Amino acid sequence: MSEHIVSVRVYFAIFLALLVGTALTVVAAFVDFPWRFNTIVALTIASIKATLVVLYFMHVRYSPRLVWVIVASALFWMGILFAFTFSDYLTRGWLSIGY
Amino acid sequence: MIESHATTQDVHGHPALQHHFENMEQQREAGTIGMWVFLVTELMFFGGMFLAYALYRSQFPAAFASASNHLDITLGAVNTAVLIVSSFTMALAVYFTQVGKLRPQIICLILTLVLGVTFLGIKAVEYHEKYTDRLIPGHLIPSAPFGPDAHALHLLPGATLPQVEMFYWIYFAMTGMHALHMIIGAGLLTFLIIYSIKGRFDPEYHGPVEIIGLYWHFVDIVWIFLFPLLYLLGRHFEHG
Amino acid sequence: MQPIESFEVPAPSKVNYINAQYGLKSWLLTKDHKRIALLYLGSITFFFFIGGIYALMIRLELLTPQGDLLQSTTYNKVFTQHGIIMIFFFLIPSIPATLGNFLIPMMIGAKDLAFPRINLLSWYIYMLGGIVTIYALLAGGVDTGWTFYTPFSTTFSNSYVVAAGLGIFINGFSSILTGLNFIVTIHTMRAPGMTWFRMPLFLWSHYATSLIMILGTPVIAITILLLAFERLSGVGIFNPALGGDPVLFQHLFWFYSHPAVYIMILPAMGVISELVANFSRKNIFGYSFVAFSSLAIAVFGFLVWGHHLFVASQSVYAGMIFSFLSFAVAIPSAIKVFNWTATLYKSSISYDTPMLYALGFIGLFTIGGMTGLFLASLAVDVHLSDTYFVVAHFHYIMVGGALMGYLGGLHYWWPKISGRMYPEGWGRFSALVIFVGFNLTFLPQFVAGYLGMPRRYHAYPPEFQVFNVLSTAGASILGFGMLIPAIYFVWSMRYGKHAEANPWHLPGLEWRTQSPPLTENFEVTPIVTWEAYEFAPPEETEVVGKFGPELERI
Amino acid sequence: MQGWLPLVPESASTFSWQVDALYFYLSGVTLFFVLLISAVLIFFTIRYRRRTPYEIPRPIAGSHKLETLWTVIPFVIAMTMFGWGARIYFEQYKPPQNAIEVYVVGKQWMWKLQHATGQREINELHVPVGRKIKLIMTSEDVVHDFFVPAFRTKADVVPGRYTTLWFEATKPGKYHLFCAEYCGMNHSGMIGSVYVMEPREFDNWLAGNTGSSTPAAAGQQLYQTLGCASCHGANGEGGRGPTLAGLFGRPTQLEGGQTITADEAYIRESILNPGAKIVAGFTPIMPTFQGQVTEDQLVQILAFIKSLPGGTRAQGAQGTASPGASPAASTPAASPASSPAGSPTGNVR
Repeated sequence: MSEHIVSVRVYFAIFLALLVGTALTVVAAFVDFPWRFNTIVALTIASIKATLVVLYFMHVRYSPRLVWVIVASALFWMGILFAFTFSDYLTRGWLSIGY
Repeated sequence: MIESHATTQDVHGHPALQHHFENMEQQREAGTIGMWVFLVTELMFFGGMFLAYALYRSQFPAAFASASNHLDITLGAVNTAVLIVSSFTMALAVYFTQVGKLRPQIICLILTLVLGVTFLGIKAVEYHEKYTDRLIPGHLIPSAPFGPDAHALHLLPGATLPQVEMFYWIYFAMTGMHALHMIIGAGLLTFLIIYSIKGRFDPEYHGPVEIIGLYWHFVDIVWIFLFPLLYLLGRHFEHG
Repeated sequence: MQPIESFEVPAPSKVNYINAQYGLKSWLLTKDHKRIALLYLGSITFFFFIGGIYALMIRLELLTPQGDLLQSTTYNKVFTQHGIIMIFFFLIPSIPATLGNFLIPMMIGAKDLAFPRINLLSWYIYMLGGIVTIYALLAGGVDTGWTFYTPFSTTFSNSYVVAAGLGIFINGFSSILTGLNFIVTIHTMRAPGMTWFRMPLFLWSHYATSLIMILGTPVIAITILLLAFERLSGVGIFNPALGGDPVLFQHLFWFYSHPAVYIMILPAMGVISELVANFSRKNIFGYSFVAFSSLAIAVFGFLVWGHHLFVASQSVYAGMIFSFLSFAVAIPSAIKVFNWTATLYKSSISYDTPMLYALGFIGLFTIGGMTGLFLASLAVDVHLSDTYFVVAHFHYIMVGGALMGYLGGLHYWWPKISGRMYPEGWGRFSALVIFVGFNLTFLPQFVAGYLGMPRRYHAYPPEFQVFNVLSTAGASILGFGMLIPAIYFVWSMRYGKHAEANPWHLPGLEWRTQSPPLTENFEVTPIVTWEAYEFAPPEETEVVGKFGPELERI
Repeated sequence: MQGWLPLVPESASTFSWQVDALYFYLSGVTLFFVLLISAVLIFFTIRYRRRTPYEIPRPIAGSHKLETLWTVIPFVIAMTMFGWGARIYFEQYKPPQNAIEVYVVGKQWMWKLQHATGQREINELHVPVGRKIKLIMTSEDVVHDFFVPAFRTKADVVPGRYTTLWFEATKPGKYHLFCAEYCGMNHSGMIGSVYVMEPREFDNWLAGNTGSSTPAAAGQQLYQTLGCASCHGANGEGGRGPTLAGLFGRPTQLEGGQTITADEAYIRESILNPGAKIVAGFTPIMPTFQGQVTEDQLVQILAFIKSLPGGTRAQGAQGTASPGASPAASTPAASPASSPAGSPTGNVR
């Protein structure tokens, strides 16, 4: 098994995309979106940027399945930490302690 | 891929092959997977702080927005760009090692290091601003305990100073941990540069460049999230 | 039938990993996983005896209801330090860092772990963490309980919380690096032919343990770090006076500390799988179920931490989710117990010391696991949480489970580790003493707990005295029982009978090399052509009863 | 009832027998499986002991049927335990209507309690038999836990927020009260007694202990001195701030569309962190009272707000409490006996 060598052109394209993403997120931050879309937009852009870095700069796209599994499990466990902790905080009001 | 190991001893014993590995391929693979597993650990390490951030942001939205708006968005954005460029040069360094071009490899590594140090320098400027504004939480700095000028902060309605202090506590915890990782990364890069100049790496043996690259990109990713979360999420209140 | 004696074992050479090099330096700078395992063995034993002394102090104090032997501040420090030392410096590294370190490369036919230098580094980190913690103990001690609940630990405690926390923080990295090393080793270093499903179950359970180590430990690390900074600087994420939330600390703490229980018990389960199979000369019944139950425990173990917060003002609905999942995590453990028991069916059981520990483990772990259901059960937990019932339950898991597994494994592999046999008669005797002493110590605590005796009480109402007297009596027997192996293991290193390469006549890879092994474990990299626990050739496999085609050989 | 060696503590609340029943079920299942496993282990160990040193038993691969069996059966049993436990738990933590309210403040290392009718107690709680009692609890310092084994219930007492606990005693007597969450040096000394009394006795006890003003009366005074009245109106009728009269227990529309029920936790939060949840149509101009009111005082303001008339739900506690207590409620004068409402460093031992 020999490793895949990513070409300079791909690296450069990703690099440009990251810079554009950064500019975009700064601009978007000053627009007053309704509801919580400011947060959603900012996090979506950040996630896309992070995905690009992971897939290309970190070569996951060309890596064996084990690496995919490792990355996926990392996200999964982060999800557990967040989801289960918030399952406490978000449901606290459901059963009012009062009346 | 993982299942297949060469059953015979490696025919061309590379000088960098460690005795307990069968061949260079196995050694490189072990290093890469090891770094990935380590990055999982790192992610969970930051995860605890991201969780605390999410929780308190949802509880004190006004205070977090006010405190966040007081951060210097220009410096933050410039720093984001600096890190992205450094990630790019790091990726190129890996590429040039893979194809065996020594000079560009060394140049890219040095560029990455310089950009990393630039990031830390800008961060230091920001920290100093917080210091002069007395925004460093608690009595972390005994001579300048937390005590900002409330008017200068432009507190949004509903925000209180203790909640602003909470934001800065999380801000310093997260960016501080990130900066610590940058410092470690800079140390690792220095090691890479020295070894590159000595000509230790070649297309067959470039594991260290690759795995330190992985680490560097990971630290970049953390910042990609920290920047909007800490600097941007309250900006639209200024207009709305 | 293939007699096991016919396995090809190289003629014993005079050189082995112990006498390959001499001098203190050769030990302190070694990269050999077996030597590092011995370094761990020594330091872990040291911490175990410190923790044991604290345990005896606790039991002596509780002999009378008045709290007359120790002052309350001293007592609080003693039980805190008992917990910290035993959990972070004994139980968590015990089996993985000694037996795991020693055996994982040998069992997969590798020369060493993937990262020998990191392995050595993790021992130094462990020692550094240990030294910092011991400094905290000597300087004045810690009195927060091993759980470090805020805001007591951040604001109100006047003890060496930061130093102890720092010790645990440092020690965490040792755990992370060990786990990382194991995972990479198992993935990349297996000998040709050693497929995943040919691996001994010891490896599966260590793989699962390592997953928990790398995923959970960083969270406790950052939590303790935040706690320490909070204490030093007077600000806080966990400080209610500043709008912080003490329950967030409990969430973060238990996100690691509940799975940490599985870090302690899973390796012991792996040892028991080895013992049950090898001392009954039988392949494990339902190998793949036992293997996957380890992974299931590792994953589900992360979903149940909230059962420590049923009365901590956690949302009732979150409590229900956590309770449900806590019941679910009991199932893989039950599967293991049933499969171990079924393995013994129509087997050939020897009564050697390791097997006695294994049988004891299965019984005690069943009690420990079943009483866990009481605590997963919401309404009963409301009554039982923070009582002695909890104390009894987790000691059944930690001592009755993890410690029994550790001792069983140590006896089993002692000939390989030291090249000497331990005295069998003394071994059986001490196993019996420990079993009796243990049950006498902790069985009465279940009753005291349901009667309402709260834990961490320095003085207690007199009606609980009878249970405490029984407990203390048991603890002294248990303490005595622990001294016997400590003495004869040391004795055997010099005077014990020389061990053959394969004294138990077993098929595992670690027995197919000399005792003690060479530095590189095997003279040539082995090629594995057999299944795990293959005592008899595959064509001899019996098909039990009338299980149809769904029955498959694994 | 107490035999030679008791296996269960005294039963003195409506929960006791429910929890005990589940406990016995769990114990039965545990005993069954422990005995089963042990018996099989011992039988196999003797029956299949090694008879000759070289014997090799025939391998058995395993059985999917058996695996399925011993996965499904324990799971089903576990689910019965879960369902049963969850049902009682929900009951235990769902506060009842029309309960007698008692305010509990934990501090290192004592319990301070105050009845809605004004009586203060330290480390003791007197309650009537056969009535639902609701404890509204908070802590001045660290996490404590209010635990009465005879009632089979407990709850953490957390600084910075309210937790509740309720029970209905069924048997007169004196029962242990423990702090069950480790709280520092004198944790094991943070104990006391719960006295369950016949209703008539309890009325007598109340009548003989009318020392302090009621929490509501003290709260009214605080309401004036802290300046709440300037925005919320002298009688909570509202003004620049939202109406408080009748607020308690009602759904409240918040800025941003969310609706919540105005319970103890919400009122507490609104005093200490006014910006967190803003009532629809108001601007967040209220300053925080964090650090300016003690836990005791918060409880009193809360009691006052609850007592304001006009709600859909009349203030259950006061309405149904003993008749002898109502005159005391009208005298706002603080009692000389107990320095009222705890100065923060008040009566530390």
